[in-house]
Amino acid sequence: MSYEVRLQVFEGPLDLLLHLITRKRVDIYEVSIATITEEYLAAVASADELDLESSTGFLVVAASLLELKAARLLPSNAQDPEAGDLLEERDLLLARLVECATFREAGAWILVRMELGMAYHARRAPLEDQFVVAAPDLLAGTTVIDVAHAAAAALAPKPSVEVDTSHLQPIRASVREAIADIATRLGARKQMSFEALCDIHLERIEIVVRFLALLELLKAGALELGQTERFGTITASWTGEVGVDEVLADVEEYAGDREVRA
Amino acid sequence: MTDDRKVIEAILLLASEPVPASAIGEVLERPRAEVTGALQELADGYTAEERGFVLREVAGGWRLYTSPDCAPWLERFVSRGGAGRLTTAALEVLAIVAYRGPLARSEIAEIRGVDSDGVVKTLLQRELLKIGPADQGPPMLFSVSEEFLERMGLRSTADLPSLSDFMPDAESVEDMEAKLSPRG
Amino acid sequence: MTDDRKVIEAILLLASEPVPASAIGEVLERPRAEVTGALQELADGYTAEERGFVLREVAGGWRLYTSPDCAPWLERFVSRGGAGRLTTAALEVLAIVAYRGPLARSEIAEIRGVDSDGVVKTLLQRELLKIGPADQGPPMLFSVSEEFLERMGLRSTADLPSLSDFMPDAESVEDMEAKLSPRG
Repeated sequence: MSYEVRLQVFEGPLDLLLHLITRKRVDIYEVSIATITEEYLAAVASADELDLESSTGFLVVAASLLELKAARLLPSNAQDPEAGDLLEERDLLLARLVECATFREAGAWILVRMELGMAYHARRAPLEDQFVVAAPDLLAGTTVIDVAHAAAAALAPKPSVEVDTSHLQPIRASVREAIADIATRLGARKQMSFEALCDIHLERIEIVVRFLALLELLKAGALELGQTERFGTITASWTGEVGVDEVLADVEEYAGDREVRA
Repeated sequence: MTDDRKVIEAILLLASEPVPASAIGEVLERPRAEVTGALQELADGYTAEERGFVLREVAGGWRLYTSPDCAPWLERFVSRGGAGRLTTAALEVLAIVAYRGPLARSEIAEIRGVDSDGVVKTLLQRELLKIGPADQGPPMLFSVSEEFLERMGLRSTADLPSLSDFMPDAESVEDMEAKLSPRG
Repeated sequence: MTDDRKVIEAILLLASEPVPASAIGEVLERPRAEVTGALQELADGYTAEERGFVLREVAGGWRLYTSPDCAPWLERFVSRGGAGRLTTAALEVLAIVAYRGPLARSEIAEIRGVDSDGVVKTLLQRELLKIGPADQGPPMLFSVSEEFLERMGLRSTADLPSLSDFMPDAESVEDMEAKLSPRG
């Protein structure tokens, strides 16, 4: 459940979309693009790296999602040529998602198969002495250039596959934990500003998670939120009508809380 | 036929890479099909007799391997370095190239929806991908290597299970479709 | 005992040098005498079954050899390039030793990331590597032989082309490292 694992999941925009869409309870209609964006930004920010291609790719996916969402809000009209385009685009996107899911499964199978293969060891013994004379000239056709190429390939610095995350503080952001924490603090003080609830949490992802937790508590009726002006302070007031356990029982799983499937 | 079997066994012991049935056929002056039959018999025999070695057809040829049952005892005789676990991304690229290869870098990126150069490079270094087939112009194309096929225990990419085995089931595709669809 | 036989067979297949009975005994946690008995039984069995391989006790241990009856066919197989060719692995070891030698076995294995004893042995046997320079203690170090230098048209390893000209697109490696490293 470490954050690096999530980064693997979010590497590609198609992966990201697939991940979001295959999460059982997520419906494009219900998911807020802003939430997805926050999640994505949080993932990118925590990696301390910006991969331009995948970010641009994300914008494309986000734009398609917006378009699809917009289409769902409007009454469907088969006569509308633009709706036809949209359907085609949707089919295309769906096809790509299915393809992406298929290769991901195939990759998982390859892993299993390779690990089974590790139990087989091939014979690598050198040629028996008596046959050495019969063997063709080992160096036939080999030039000093071939040797140089082979040496360069073998001695070249090997880039590491894994993103080095040793410099990062491990971030353990769970919506469930945030709910429990908010409930404890709010239950005691009855009313607090969102800022106050976040004061000890500097990481961006944790602020996002706290906000999600507030929304969950609001949905459950455990608290009320007030905001007097746009961008003003958000105040949370504890209603005392719902217990934390009830809220937690209903909480949707968020990506950060989930084990990665593959 | 007994003699042929004997020579085939000797050849397999001597070889340091998978031996194609045709190469054995040339040495024995026997048709390839006959040799393949004898190889298959040998392989079945080793398994039936619970030998410490098995004969497998991989990467276009036949090769002797130690029986996987013995692996725990063999640890101190072998070190297979660089066997670090592959990332999900690397496995996905391997799958794409195994099924769709030879492919250019850009084609791999297109299927995955994300730039994959780093992953391709790592897989080349671990000799799981290779550049080729040889007689190509730009763009550079990538295929899975013989090393990959050997480790997977496959004769060739034609032996890969059908890709449809890995497709999400109809229900999840419908589900995905529903989530992408405008409301009726 | 069946299981022991199986593991012994696997060890013999894997070994690139004669294996002492005591070494097998350590793996199996059996007394040496018992292992020697099992080895003798195996050897007798191979002969009785007219296998293509024989098990012989030679200086220092037991080793699988091809059956002498098969020699004519094996020579043919080898001369057609069926075995004993310069494999990618062998070329790599040769290249590493040429540029970085003298090196110990363990250093070669470390650079390549895989156990390389079999390949080193082949190259020694073919006199492309030599043990030396002479005035050394353990560990044994390897250098390229005069035969190799002569074949490559070199007076000494100092005449090898500069490696920097051959580094695989150094630019893309740098590029990737930059992408992977944290900003600022």
